Amino acid sequence: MAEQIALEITRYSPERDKTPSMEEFEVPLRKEWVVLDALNYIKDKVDGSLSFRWSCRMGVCGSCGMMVNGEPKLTCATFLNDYAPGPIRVEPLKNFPVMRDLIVEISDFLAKLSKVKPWLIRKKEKPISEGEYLQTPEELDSYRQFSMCINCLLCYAACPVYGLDPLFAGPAALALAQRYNMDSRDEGKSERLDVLSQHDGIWGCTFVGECTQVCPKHVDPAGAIQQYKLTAAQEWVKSLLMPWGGK
Amino acid sequence: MLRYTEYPPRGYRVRVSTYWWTGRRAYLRFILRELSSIFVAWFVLETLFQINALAGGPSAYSDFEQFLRNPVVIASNVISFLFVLFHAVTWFNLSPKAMAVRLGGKRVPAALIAGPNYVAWVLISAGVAWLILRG
Amino acid sequence: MAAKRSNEPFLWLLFSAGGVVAALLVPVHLFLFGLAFPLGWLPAPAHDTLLALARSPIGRIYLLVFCVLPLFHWAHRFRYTLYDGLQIKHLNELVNTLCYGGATVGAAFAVYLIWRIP
Amino acid sequence: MLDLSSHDVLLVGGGAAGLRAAIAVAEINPNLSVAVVSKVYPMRSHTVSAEGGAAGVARQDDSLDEHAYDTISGGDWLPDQDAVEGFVKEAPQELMRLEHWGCPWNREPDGRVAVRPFGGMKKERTWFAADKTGFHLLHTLFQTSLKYNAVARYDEFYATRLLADDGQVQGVVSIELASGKVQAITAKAVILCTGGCGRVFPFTTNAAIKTGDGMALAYRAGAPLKDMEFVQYHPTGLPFTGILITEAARAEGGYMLNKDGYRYLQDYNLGKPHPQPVLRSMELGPRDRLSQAFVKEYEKGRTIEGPYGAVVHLDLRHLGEKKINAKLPFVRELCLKYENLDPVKELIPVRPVVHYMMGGVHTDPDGATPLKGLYAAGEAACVSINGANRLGSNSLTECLVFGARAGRAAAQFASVQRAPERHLLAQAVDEEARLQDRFLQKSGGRERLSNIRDEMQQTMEQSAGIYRSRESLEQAAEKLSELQERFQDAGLDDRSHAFNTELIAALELSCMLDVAESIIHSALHRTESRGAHQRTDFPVRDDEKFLAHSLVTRCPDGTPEVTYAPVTITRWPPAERVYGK
Ligand SMILES: Cc1cc2nc3c(=O)[nH]c(=O)nc-3n(C[C@H](O)[C@H](O)[C@H](O)COP(=O)(O)OP(=O)(O)OC[C@H]3O[C@@H](n4cnc5c(N)ncnc54)[C@H](O)[C@@H]3O)c2cc1C
Ligand code: SF4
Ligand code: F3S
Ligand code: FES
Repeated sequence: MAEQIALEITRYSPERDKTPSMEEFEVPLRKEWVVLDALNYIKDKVDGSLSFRWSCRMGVCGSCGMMVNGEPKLTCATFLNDYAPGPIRVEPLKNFPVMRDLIVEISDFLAKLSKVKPWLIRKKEKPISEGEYLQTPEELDSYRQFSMCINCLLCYAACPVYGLDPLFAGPAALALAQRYNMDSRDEGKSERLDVLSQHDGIWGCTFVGECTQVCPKHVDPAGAIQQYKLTAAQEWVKSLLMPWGGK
Repeated sequence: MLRYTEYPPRGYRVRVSTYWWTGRRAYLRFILRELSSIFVAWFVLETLFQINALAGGPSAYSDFEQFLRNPVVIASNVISFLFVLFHAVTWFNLSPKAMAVRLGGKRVPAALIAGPNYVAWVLISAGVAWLILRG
Repeated sequence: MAAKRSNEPFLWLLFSAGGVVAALLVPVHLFLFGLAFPLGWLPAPAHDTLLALARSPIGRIYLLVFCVLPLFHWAHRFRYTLYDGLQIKHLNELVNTLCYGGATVGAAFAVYLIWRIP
Repeated sequence: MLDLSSHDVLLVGGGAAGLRAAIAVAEINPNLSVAVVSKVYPMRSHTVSAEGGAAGVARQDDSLDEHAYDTISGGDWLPDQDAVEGFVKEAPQELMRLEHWGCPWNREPDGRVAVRPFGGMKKERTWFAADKTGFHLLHTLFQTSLKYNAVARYDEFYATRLLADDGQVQGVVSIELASGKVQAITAKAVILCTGGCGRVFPFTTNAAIKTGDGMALAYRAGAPLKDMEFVQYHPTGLPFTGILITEAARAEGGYMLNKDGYRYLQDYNLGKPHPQPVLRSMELGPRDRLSQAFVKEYEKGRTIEGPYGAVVHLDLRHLGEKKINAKLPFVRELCLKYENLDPVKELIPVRPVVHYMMGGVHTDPDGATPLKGLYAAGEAACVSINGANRLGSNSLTECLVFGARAGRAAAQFASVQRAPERHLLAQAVDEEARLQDRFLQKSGGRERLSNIRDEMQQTMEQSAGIYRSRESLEQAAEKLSELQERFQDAGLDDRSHAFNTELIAALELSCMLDVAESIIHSALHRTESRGAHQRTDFPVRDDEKFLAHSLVTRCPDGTPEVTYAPVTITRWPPAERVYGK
């Protein structure tokens, strides 16, 4: 028999349980297995009722985020071997309501995402037949990092401010707002600023910085938010100096 | 019989513990960084007393100097000093985050932005010390 | 419209400026007056030298900056620490009054003291 | 306990095709209400994994005709040429539209969109956003869709069947995953954009959600599936995970080695081994030939037995760390991050893996199926522009062009239809009862889902893989009917309503079984070899009989019936499929 490793997994069913509890499973320990493979092994061979989300198994769809030994992780990119001899604690992403076992409710994030207007805003659309909006590689580079977000929400699980104040827009949504702000083709900065300069927007962030630490795609939401604060402050000074200047 | 669980309330919400900031080393570091502001404020108050003493004449000022030599005050200043250093270091290191400076299409590396902060820090500190000690 | 926007940018600017002062200037002051002089590591400057420095116009402005901005730095951080650390965001008005109010009183006090230097 | 909601146009699927269609409807007539039903949040759809790029003519030295010709010859003359002509014409516009919506396409120094070369394309016409084209494309579409208030979303709703009234499709029955509630969603027109079905096979680059649901729903409702026998293999996938190792690894000089460390491709008429890569020879031969050579090596017992079946090795070690880091950083990252091995020091185990489904729900060039009110687009549909073999980077563009077309056609259709009748609700009540009896309240049930699934996948790989024969296919057909029967006896561990992922897995498995049967039967009837369909007993192409699309429909008794429809030829008469000349 191959070596085994123990997993302690959160179980919760809203129909049966008042509060979540932990259950232990043993799975084979294989070099190429990630935590997600262990969960699938359990689901296929041991207990089909274990529930979790996954899809691509290559770190790009963003569905498989969970807490592994207390750290937010993409479970399809977290090897069992790194935690040997175990046990490994697998829990649902922190700071979100738990719907079932390892599945959390994320519609709050989607509502916030819409609020920051993550789309290109143009005063006047150019007809398709006139070709592209020109953009140099340098201009592309200035926002590309912020466009890499896969919406895995690990950053929300790491941000204590979001945990304490669910109204806070949160790292990924703010980084995506900044992604469009920095895009040379976009003309919607002031529109977005009106939404985001509210207290629940950028000002809610106290720069804990953990969002950036845990982000698997190196998006750096903490940096995005700080840069955004600086811009917002500059805009404020401008409107103070030129109150008649309009926007 | 209610067959389906209605959403919302959508799931079980874990209440954040009052001691959440002990849960991770990074959170603790964050809280300490925030608390450094108390020591900053405390030293500002100390300075205000100093100004008051200075304005009150030489004897008032030497009373104040006496007060500063009190071991309790010294101990508290040692702690304050550590916190203030911690504040300075974190502040300088974080500044590159807020400023994405670009030169020739490339983002200037964080160390290059934080570096000058430290240089300025040393120069300014030396300048201030020189002015005070000169006399 | 600017009026609609919150005053957060203003408070944040004060906080940041205070943070810079606190990082650049406070350590050297604290080291000299709080540790080096009382412990006798360095010879303490005489009363009149210091007074001369403090009473000059530049000295007064320096002291004003040195005292006022870090107070607002404190107010801002302390406000969020109370929110998050103690989870009392719902007491937001009270916390704001306490923090910014405290800083404002401190600042007024500083202005008064610095103005009073003979 | 049943919910009902109504819309004008309903999209099943939130990938590139579904979102493009939704926006098309919202733009053509803002008064129409559009809904997107998706079993995962739209930005999780499988489109997100596409790496390479999307094809569309962009440069002066290129022409629409050349793109059309590459597509048609690549598809071994099975694509419909009228559809291809429309496709290549609209492709550049659709990609440009994405640019206007903010897609971060790579750029030339002067600010224009950059294009790169791609396998099977003679000119540089593949638009790309780093090596994450599908990701950027999908997120751009999703984020853009957020600005249309007319687009309603049913996120994490699983469509279990089509609602049909008198042969006209009028919506779907769905399960809200969160609560397990069954909900009827009616609409005047339904567009299926549910993606492919790679999970029918054991080794695939496809994500877990690619289970052919839409194909099965249409098939069960009486719509024909087209060209289902054409399944594309990619020669270098990682075993077990199925993660794709790009062709570039071989283009940079990687070797394919068998268990003796021998560059076995030299035994298969693919040229002589040279230390340096030579175009069109050895490791740089065409995808299908490489996949076929793997099977031959396996039969000779010269492959390596790994924990997840036979593999050969891709050797990059001689390229050195510097070159690998400079030219193949993503390959190294994938191997390190998802397989725990370092190609600088270790051999990469690879094998051919299922990559793409050429076949799908039969549609006309506007996305309309023979069923009134039902449309399809994207990988779930077969127009056909891919014929017997899809060219890399045509598929993302296909999702955009035909997604938009289907959206417009469905919007027009919906504008002149009356609202669906309430009595359709009866079908939803039936469906709910079926789910309860069949799965949630069933007692007994001895079969584990995973066993049936594993056996189905093994059967497909062995019998309908890279090579097929009458014998293997007939065995597979038999095995599949056995599995269909055993599925009736499947039991679930999970009887709850809230987020019952096992119930969804069961429904997906039942879709896959139906789709697998349609593949086997289509393959059985096509007694020739063309593109991705290789019969050992009929090794040559037979234009006389099979320059035709196969259409498989379900007879009332559940058995598949295969018929043929002619291929539309406009300007390019069938010829030999040659590369690189
Ligand atoms: C690794 C990889 C790389 C690729 N690279 C390229 C490339 O470089 N260039 C290229 O052109 N093509 C590429 N392809 C192919 C291309 O990505 C796909 O063909 C294309 O993305 C399919 O898009 P789609 O919109 O049809 O379906 P998908 O993106 O698969 O979306 C399917 C949608 O349907 C929903 N759905 C399915 N069933 C149900 C149900 N029962 N109920 C409710 N919703 C349901 C899903 O939730 C999902 O939203 C690649 C494919 C793979 C696997
Ligand atoms: S910012 Fe990073 S951690 Fe946060 S959702 Fe995006 S990819 Fe995930
Ligand atoms: S962790 Fe949270 S507080 Fe700000 S810097 Fe990141 S969003
Ligand atoms: S399964 Fe897609 S990110 Fe992990």
